[in-house]
Amino acid sequence: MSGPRVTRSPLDPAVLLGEARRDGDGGLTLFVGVVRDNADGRAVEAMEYEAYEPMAEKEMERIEADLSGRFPAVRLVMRHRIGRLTVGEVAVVVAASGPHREEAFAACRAGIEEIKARVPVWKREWGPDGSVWVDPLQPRPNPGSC
Amino acid sequence: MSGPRVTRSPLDPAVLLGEARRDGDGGLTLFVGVVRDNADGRAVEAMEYEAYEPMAEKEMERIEADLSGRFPAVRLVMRHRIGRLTVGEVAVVVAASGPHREEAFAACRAGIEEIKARVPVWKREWGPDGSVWVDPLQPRPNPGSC
Amino acid sequence: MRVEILLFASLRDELGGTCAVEAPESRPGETTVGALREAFLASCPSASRLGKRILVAVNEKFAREDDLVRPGDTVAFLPPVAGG
Amino acid sequence: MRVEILLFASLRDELGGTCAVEAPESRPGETTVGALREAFLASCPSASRLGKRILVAVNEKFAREDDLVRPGDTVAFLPPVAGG
Repeated sequence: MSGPRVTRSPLDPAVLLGEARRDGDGGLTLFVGVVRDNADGRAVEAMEYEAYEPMAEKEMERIEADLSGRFPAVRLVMRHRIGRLTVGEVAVVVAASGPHREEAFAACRAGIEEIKARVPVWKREWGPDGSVWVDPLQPRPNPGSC
Repeated sequence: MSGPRVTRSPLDPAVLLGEARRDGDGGLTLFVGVVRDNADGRAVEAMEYEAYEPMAEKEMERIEADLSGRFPAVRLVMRHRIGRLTVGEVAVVVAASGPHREEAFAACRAGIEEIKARVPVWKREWGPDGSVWVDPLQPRPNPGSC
Repeated sequence: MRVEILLFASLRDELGGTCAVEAPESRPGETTVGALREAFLASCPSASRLGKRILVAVNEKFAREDDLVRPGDTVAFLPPVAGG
Repeated sequence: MRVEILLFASLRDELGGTCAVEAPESRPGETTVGALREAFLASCPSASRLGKRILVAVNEKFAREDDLVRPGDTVAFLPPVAGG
């Protein structure tokens, strides 16, 4: 697998999906989390992602190991970008490739859920009125990213 | 939306995902069905897809209309390729883009299920021993595509 | 009533791209999908392995057994679909 | 026992990138994650809004309240994660 899982470089979902695929695979699924232009009705101009980098890298690896136990037929490729991202830029990619679509969908969904639950990454939302750290447990019916 | 939904031209999943995305979207999901190198333990060299083209095009449109009723926040872009495809080539793409990942995943999954259930497309599996039409209801624990 | 039917995939391989079927009329100039299917299966025994699994489209939409078919309608007999 | 703690995101904005905490030892040269958290919250009242929601990592793995911390361990206090 090429490169670090947590990176400041732009992510290319198509390339990552290609890395996940093997010739025995028929079902490929992809989740792409991108920066939205609004949150809770507030305009969003950019999101600034910060990570505890060495731990985030290891936690991504641990998630992959856990999920390859749960979905042994699936190959997962996961990346999280950090730094300042503007609207439409890709923050996170989970590519899952397997012989059949059921397990590819399940692994892809589990991948993004685990990333959001476990990987030490935080985001600061930038809008016309300045910036605020996103708290995932605060009642925000409409957060600014996926 | 650019071009017909049922086409002999190669499909580019990344382009279709880009067509689905709007600036208010944070969760993008993609399903890509590709030709596998085996089916039921038989080697597969190519799959030949045939469609009842005008009806398949309309059925894809009807699925999109149905699903935009079920998932009003999601934009779906769906394509099915026909003709002779070799291992690793993309046969079908469902791109779903929405504000949040839950509905994007659900719409993407529903999209491929509806395509497989309703769109008049058939595939003939080519291997070293000749070709056979794939019958989706025959007991085939390991069919040659998604 | 004589109806020209479009065939696809394995049915087309076996029987050609079209096939003319003579079906009894329920009323003058009118038959049903079910009557067409029966007449088709009777005249093309090799299609009987699919039987009720053959999907029927009238004017490029899936049709039910009691849907009517009139002259000028486009009728197609489809093996179980297998896209994706 | 004095432990240097790494801070991230909102905690780092408020308190800087690191913060030294003096925690009682359970045995000589040994304290617990829970004791560190209590000492941290007592010495940095502005962090109390997060309280038990602060995640603690020891040597780059999430730790539980009764996990031990020894000299040389890398300890980090993390606000609730918000990736994706």
